[in-house]
Amino acid sequence: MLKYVSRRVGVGLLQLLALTIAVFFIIRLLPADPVARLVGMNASPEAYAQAEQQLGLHRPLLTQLGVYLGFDPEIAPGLIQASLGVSWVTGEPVLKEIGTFLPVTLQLVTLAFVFAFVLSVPIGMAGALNPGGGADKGVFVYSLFAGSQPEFWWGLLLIYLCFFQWGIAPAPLGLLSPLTSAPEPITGFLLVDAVLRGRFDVLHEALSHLVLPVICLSFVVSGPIIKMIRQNMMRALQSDFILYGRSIGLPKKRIGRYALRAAMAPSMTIIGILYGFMLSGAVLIESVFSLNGIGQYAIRSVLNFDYPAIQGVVLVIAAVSLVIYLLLDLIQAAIDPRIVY
Amino acid sequence: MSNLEKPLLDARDLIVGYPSGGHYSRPVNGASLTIRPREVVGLIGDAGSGKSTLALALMGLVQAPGRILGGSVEFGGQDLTKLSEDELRAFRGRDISAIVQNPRGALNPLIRIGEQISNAYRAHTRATPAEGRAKAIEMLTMVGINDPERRVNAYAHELSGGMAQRAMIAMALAAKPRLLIADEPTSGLDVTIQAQLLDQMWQTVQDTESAILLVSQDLGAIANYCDRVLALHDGKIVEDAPVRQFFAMPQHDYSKEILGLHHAQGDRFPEQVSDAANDILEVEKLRMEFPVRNSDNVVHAVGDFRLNIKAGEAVGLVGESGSGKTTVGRCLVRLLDPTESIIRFDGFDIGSLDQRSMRKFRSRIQFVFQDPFDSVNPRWSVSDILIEPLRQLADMSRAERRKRAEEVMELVGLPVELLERKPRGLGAGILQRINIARALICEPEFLVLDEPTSVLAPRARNALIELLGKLQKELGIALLFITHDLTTVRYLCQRVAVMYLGQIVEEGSVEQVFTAPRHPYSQALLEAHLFPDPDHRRVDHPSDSALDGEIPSPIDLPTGCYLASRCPHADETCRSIPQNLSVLSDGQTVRCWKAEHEEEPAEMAPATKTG
Amino acid sequence: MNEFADTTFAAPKRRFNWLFAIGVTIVAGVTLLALIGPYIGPYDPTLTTPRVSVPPPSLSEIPGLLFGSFSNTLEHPPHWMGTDSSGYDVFSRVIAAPRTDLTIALAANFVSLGIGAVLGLLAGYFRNWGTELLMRVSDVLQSFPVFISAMVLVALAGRSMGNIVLALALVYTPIYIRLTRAEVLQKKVAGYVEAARAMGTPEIAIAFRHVLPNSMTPALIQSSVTIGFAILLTSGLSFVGAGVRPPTPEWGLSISTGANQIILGEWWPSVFPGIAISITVFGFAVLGNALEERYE
Amino acid sequence: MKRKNMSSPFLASVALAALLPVAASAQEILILAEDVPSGLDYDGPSAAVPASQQGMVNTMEPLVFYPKGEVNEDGVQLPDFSTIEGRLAESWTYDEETLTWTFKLREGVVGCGGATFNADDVLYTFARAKSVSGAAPIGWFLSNVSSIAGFDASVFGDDPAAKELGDEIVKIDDYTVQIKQSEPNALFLPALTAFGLLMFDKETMEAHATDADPWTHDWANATSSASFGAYCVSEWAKNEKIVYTANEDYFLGAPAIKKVTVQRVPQSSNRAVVLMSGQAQLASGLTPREYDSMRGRAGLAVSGVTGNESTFVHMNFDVEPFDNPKLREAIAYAVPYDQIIANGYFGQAEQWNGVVPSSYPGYKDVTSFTYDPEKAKALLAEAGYPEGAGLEAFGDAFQLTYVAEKESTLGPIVNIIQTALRGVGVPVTLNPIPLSQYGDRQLVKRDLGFAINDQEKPVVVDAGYGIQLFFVSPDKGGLNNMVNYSSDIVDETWAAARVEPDMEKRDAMVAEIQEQIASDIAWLPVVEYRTQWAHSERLKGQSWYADNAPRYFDLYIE
Repeated sequence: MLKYVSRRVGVGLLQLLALTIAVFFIIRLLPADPVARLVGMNASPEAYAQAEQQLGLHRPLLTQLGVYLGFDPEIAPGLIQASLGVSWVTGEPVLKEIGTFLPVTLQLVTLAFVFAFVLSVPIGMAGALNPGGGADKGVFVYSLFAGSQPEFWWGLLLIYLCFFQWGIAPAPLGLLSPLTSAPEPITGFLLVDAVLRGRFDVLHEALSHLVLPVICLSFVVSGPIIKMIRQNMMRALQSDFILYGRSIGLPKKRIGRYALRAAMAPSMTIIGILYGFMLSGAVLIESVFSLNGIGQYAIRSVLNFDYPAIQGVVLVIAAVSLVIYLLLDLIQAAIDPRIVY
Repeated sequence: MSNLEKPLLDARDLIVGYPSGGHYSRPVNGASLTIRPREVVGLIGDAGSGKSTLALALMGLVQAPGRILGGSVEFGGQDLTKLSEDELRAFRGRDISAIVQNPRGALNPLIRIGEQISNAYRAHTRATPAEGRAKAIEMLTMVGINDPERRVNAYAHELSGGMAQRAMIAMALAAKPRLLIADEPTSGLDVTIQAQLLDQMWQTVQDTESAILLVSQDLGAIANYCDRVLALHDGKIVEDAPVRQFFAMPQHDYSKEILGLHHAQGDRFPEQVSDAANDILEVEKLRMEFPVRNSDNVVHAVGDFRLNIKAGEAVGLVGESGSGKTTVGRCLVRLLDPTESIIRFDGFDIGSLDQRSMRKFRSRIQFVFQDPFDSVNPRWSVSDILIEPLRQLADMSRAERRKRAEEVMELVGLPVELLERKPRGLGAGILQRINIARALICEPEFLVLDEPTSVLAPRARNALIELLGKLQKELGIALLFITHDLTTVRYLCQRVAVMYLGQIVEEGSVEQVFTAPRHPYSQALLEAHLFPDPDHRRVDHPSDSALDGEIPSPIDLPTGCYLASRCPHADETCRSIPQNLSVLSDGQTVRCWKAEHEEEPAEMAPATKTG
Repeated sequence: MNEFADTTFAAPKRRFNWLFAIGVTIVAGVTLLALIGPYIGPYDPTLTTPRVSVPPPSLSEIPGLLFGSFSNTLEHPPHWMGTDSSGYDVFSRVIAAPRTDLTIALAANFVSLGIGAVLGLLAGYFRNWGTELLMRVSDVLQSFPVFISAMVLVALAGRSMGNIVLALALVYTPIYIRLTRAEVLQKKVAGYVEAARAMGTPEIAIAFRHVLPNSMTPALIQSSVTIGFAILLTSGLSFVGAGVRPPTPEWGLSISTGANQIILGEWWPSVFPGIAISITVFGFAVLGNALEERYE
Repeated sequence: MKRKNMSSPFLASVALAALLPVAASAQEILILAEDVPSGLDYDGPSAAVPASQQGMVNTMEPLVFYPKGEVNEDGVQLPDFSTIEGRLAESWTYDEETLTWTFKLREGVVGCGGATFNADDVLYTFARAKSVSGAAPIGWFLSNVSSIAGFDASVFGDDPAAKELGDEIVKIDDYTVQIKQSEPNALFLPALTAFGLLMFDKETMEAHATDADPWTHDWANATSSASFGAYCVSEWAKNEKIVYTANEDYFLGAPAIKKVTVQRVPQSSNRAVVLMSGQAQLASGLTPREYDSMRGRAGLAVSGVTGNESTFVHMNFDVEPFDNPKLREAIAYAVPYDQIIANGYFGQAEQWNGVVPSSYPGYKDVTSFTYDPEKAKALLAEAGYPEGAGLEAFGDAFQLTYVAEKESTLGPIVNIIQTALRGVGVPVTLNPIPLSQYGDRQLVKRDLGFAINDQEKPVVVDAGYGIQLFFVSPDKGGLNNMVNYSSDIVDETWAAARVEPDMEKRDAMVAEIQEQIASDIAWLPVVEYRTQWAHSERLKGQSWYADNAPRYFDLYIE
């Protein structure tokens, strides 16, 4: 078990290293260099050189890579020193910036996932219990429909209806109204911080701002989750051990519990993949609702050719995905004793 | 056993239907049967004949979307088909219980077996979880599982097939049902395990005074354990007779057909080939080891294997699963690269040839696989499947290939029209003939058959064995027939080799080995084999040469005789000294120093006589 | 009967036939529009009209407009779905968009299917350090956030259909590699593979002639879903500014340009293309599911 | 439909008022902006970002500035560009012989850090600019274009002495400073008004210096600025918001608005919505359509001024076939100016007939293109491409490039141009690219063939500066000649005008240059559009400056 986890983490680190190096070189292929943005209207060759030097771009590529990885801590701290470098746009450490953007996204996606999951399990089960019945058809069509929706469009639609037409939702302006001061961050997750700091006004406000985006994301993600639960549940109900359980007269409730447990184990992998996908796809909902999440940060970084920020974002998102995959694999192993590491 | 006793279960004109294309197909169509208290009844029928459907329907269970369309099942004065699901649930497990094939799939993989047995028990009693656990231990002890306190905490996948089947019997009998429906309980188990298990089941049921409905395709199991036999055909019970009568004088055509081979053979053994014939295959040495993933250990699949086969001779290679017999077959045709070998085919050492050089021998050595469905490419037409070897190995025109394909189809008794079909929808028997045809298309001199009949229903199996016998005589091909089915070997082969843990432990003519096995393992194997002979029922003759326990791990082999840990005759010498294969005076070889010294065939019941 | 009673062997085979029909109809309709959509609209989808932000006709106006357009008495053909802030006819663009969306989706799907199937075959059939490396690389690719990779690509080489196809293929190839590999791992131990080997067929020929064709089913079924999702992603990419170039008719682009106005009450430039995406992707999902039920 | 639209924002705002705290009291305002400052160091990496400049001009103070001029029809106070008055400098004298300016500094000016302004701060500011230690040396650049002695390219050499302040700027006493020019240059005083030469508070800056960062770039980029302006930074979360509080000691008097919060709301439609809901008092950077929909809405006002923002078509002389003058002219006649004004700017623009902002001193009307497709076709035929035949070969060249981030503003315009040009046979396609890439190609690579540009605003208010910036050959001192225009007449005349001390003569030369540029169609001017911002009706004191940043100091709530 421990051996398995450490092996996975080891392979993961190697993969992240490969990813880092790949991204490092790919973004340096970009046809535009970031220097122009800095020098602005003054494009004299001297100023250009000055700006280039400022960014460290005058060094040979491999030296830059070395600096980024942390082999030249005299020049600047790098990965080995737990630094993702400094953003070229804001001059802030990238790690610190990601630390403020990532929780927004994680919070949104996690809420949406929990919400979707809590709804989907009973719905998916209801479908599986009576296959081919009216309820099942409804559940099935719903799952296919929800799973194929453009969530950003639903976001716009909800804004139009709930905010513009009916006035029942707050303006799509991020987590807090501009005049509310956020509590001093502890974890970086606004909802958690609000509770920890006893700022329930902030909690209420943030939650009311999260209603629409969470509904949108949950709606979309509920499709595949319901479909998967329904399918796994059906498969479990068709399995030999359920038939056998019935043939020795186990009570209905017991049969249901057997089946649910068997349906959950294989669902974990897909949940992980969905979560990872949502994490990088949340950018659409973020921009519709002006949430300052990691997707917005990523877009801003790419648009501004902010190399350290791009590298940081890719690395962090990939790392988060890998960690989530690992966690869900471990949960699956906890549910299913056949999986041994 | 008294016929006057009131039936425990009485099913009348039972019809089970599955909707298909607007109407119902009826796998069970008017079946009637009775089971009396403490009676062991066999139900026999082809694969897909509806045996399992009927068995489940007797408990009021039908797999959706099927339904019971008519008839009645009377049990304890109530018609089960009229009961609500909740009332039925109470019946199941308490009054009628079941065990099914594939025990490891039928046990919940996520829950410890002790808890499962406890759940089954508590479903019908007011027992507390602690009492349930105690009951589980008690039941596991009863079905003969060692160390039940530890085993209750095991998961299904941690048990061997035989052990899982015992656990299932424990679960099924926990609430003391009056009828146990056993649906193919031993399919997929090795003969020695199968015998142990059926013995145990039989014994347990005797102790709990339950009745058994034993659903099986295996005539041996039916003959050895049942009091009465029912034959299911076309959805009806076509024959209902006491076991001896059934084997001696089957009435219905279907029964006659499945007993056909059994009757045709009689007591004769196949004729030996002439001593003058050349050895087509000489295996002087064959050793095969597989590395274990993430470990330095190796699996010793085959060690010190030696065998000669004469041109035109059929040799049976028998042994339980894990004995390495399939690996031997694959090494001989170089589907596997042996770790160490000298394999001479027609004088050439083919054991160490690279795949390219091996190609010129490919047309002379062919292989027939176990699973007929799996061994043909489902996307190709039969014709394409057949001529694939010709494309690879022969230089023929399209027309020549086609002609050859038609010839082999005729040879295996299939209509040429089938050539245009795809395998989808063809039965196992037909597909296995196609496989054999494909193996024969290059006119090989030597054919390895790896359990070619194990997935076939009795009728198809009989027909295929007859075909093989005929082909071998007509074409004069040498055969290595790998199987665990001793009945077939006895019918088809001139010589037989018995394998255990990667070694041949005994080898000789079929007559020698079957009538006078020298090695304790051969003795146990023959002993455990359920010959379809109701006159020498196992339950009537408790045997003493049964083996204990299960086969040791091939990773960590014993120092001395590999059988020592299970052999009833083993002593300190056996445990410490490795055994060599020695030729006895009558040409038989054996790997047992005791047998070698005795030089006397061990005494044995004439198990091969027919009824 | 209790609800468990008839659930046991529940595969509801071909039970959703009506749904399958809907899927086929939608997919066929979209395919037809991809062929003729750009030519049948009342306006050129890439040329503006002088009328900006015209709302769609109200229900009561429709009969009059219908009559007018058949009798040719109107000043100009009606804007059935209004016009957007640049003066494009929304209807003409909505029906011209499948050409773009479907082309991208199909190309992305088949590029990734082709590459994924071959790599998946190699990775599954020949297991060595090289293919192990391939799988690890594919893992890395899979953890690469799609929008970032697409935006980087677009920044690298400009907004073009080719680059979007490439970005999507990058996302989907690892999926196909995995799918095919998993199937190959099962199929490569099939009897017919060993049979082919026993008759001396070279490994590479076994891999391509026996294993690959028999391992394609899951990937082909996945295709329908993938095509649908590719349409979603294409529109999402347009939404973040990494999609096709304006004025190419593309649903996501229309939603994105209309998004700024929706909050001022100008809903039509976004809502109609959104409905089109919603229906189309649903159609592909339904079709994919029907295929899955049929062949698995 | 229409009626509903009018009423629902009201509903929405009622609901919002219930959900959210009431926005602002009389002393506070909330401003919605595309972005908040990314840094407050004008030599830092974020200086080119308008949002950062807005932060600088409100917290830092120049030596000199333009006085108030007239008030326009929207009630916007405009500067008087014809003269310059003192700010931190009370007065000055200029000695033409020695090219030396002597500034008498204002006494008793207290900054946010509590320090009092004096000559050391001026010296510090110029020394810092000359050190070129920041990422983008704007201070050096402005000093350089205004010919302050010693601020030449040698600062980028290896000689550390060249980076140090010499005798070109000297402290005479605590409140007197002398600055020497290397040649006569009329841009000197205008350049001192720009954001890139705002005065630093030496004391505070040095308090935050480190060994690695002696010029306090990091602190200025991350924490606050240090100067003597009307506002001080009190809270700053990058990418989110910045809060300013009034500098009660500001030398022009305590600001009326005591607290200004600038909130980042990236999407213009969202800024519009919040403003309409009454939560915020000012929003800028909306699309013309959004301004249009807000005009006349109860409680809101839209103020605008035809200042220095313009839209023009960029055709690169180094890219075929734009080197063909007839083709350039044909395109000039194929652009539907009136339709662009009506559908692209909702009437808030006028056709631009010059090449520098019409509000700048020295501007001259020099062009008069009309939308005339027939003439355009005739010119196209003259150019050798009748009906556009032969232009397909230049498909890549006709990608009309624009900044993707400005899609909502420029989208309708490029679509109109695209449709119109295709109507006369020019095979135009559209190519939106990110701003950074656009900037790189425009400024560094100079390879944009065909583009639409609405973001060039000469920071120094002078027609001549605009000319030097955009039209002079690079080797003759041109700075941002994005179309690779090269005219000997322009280069030579500017060389003379630049150092011409007689303003009348200079104006005549600058006019001559504009004529030449127009006849070559170096740029194709399209419109000058109004710089607009929407605000609460009660927020008065609107003013406009050449940097397009509002001055919070001027505002008050009625």
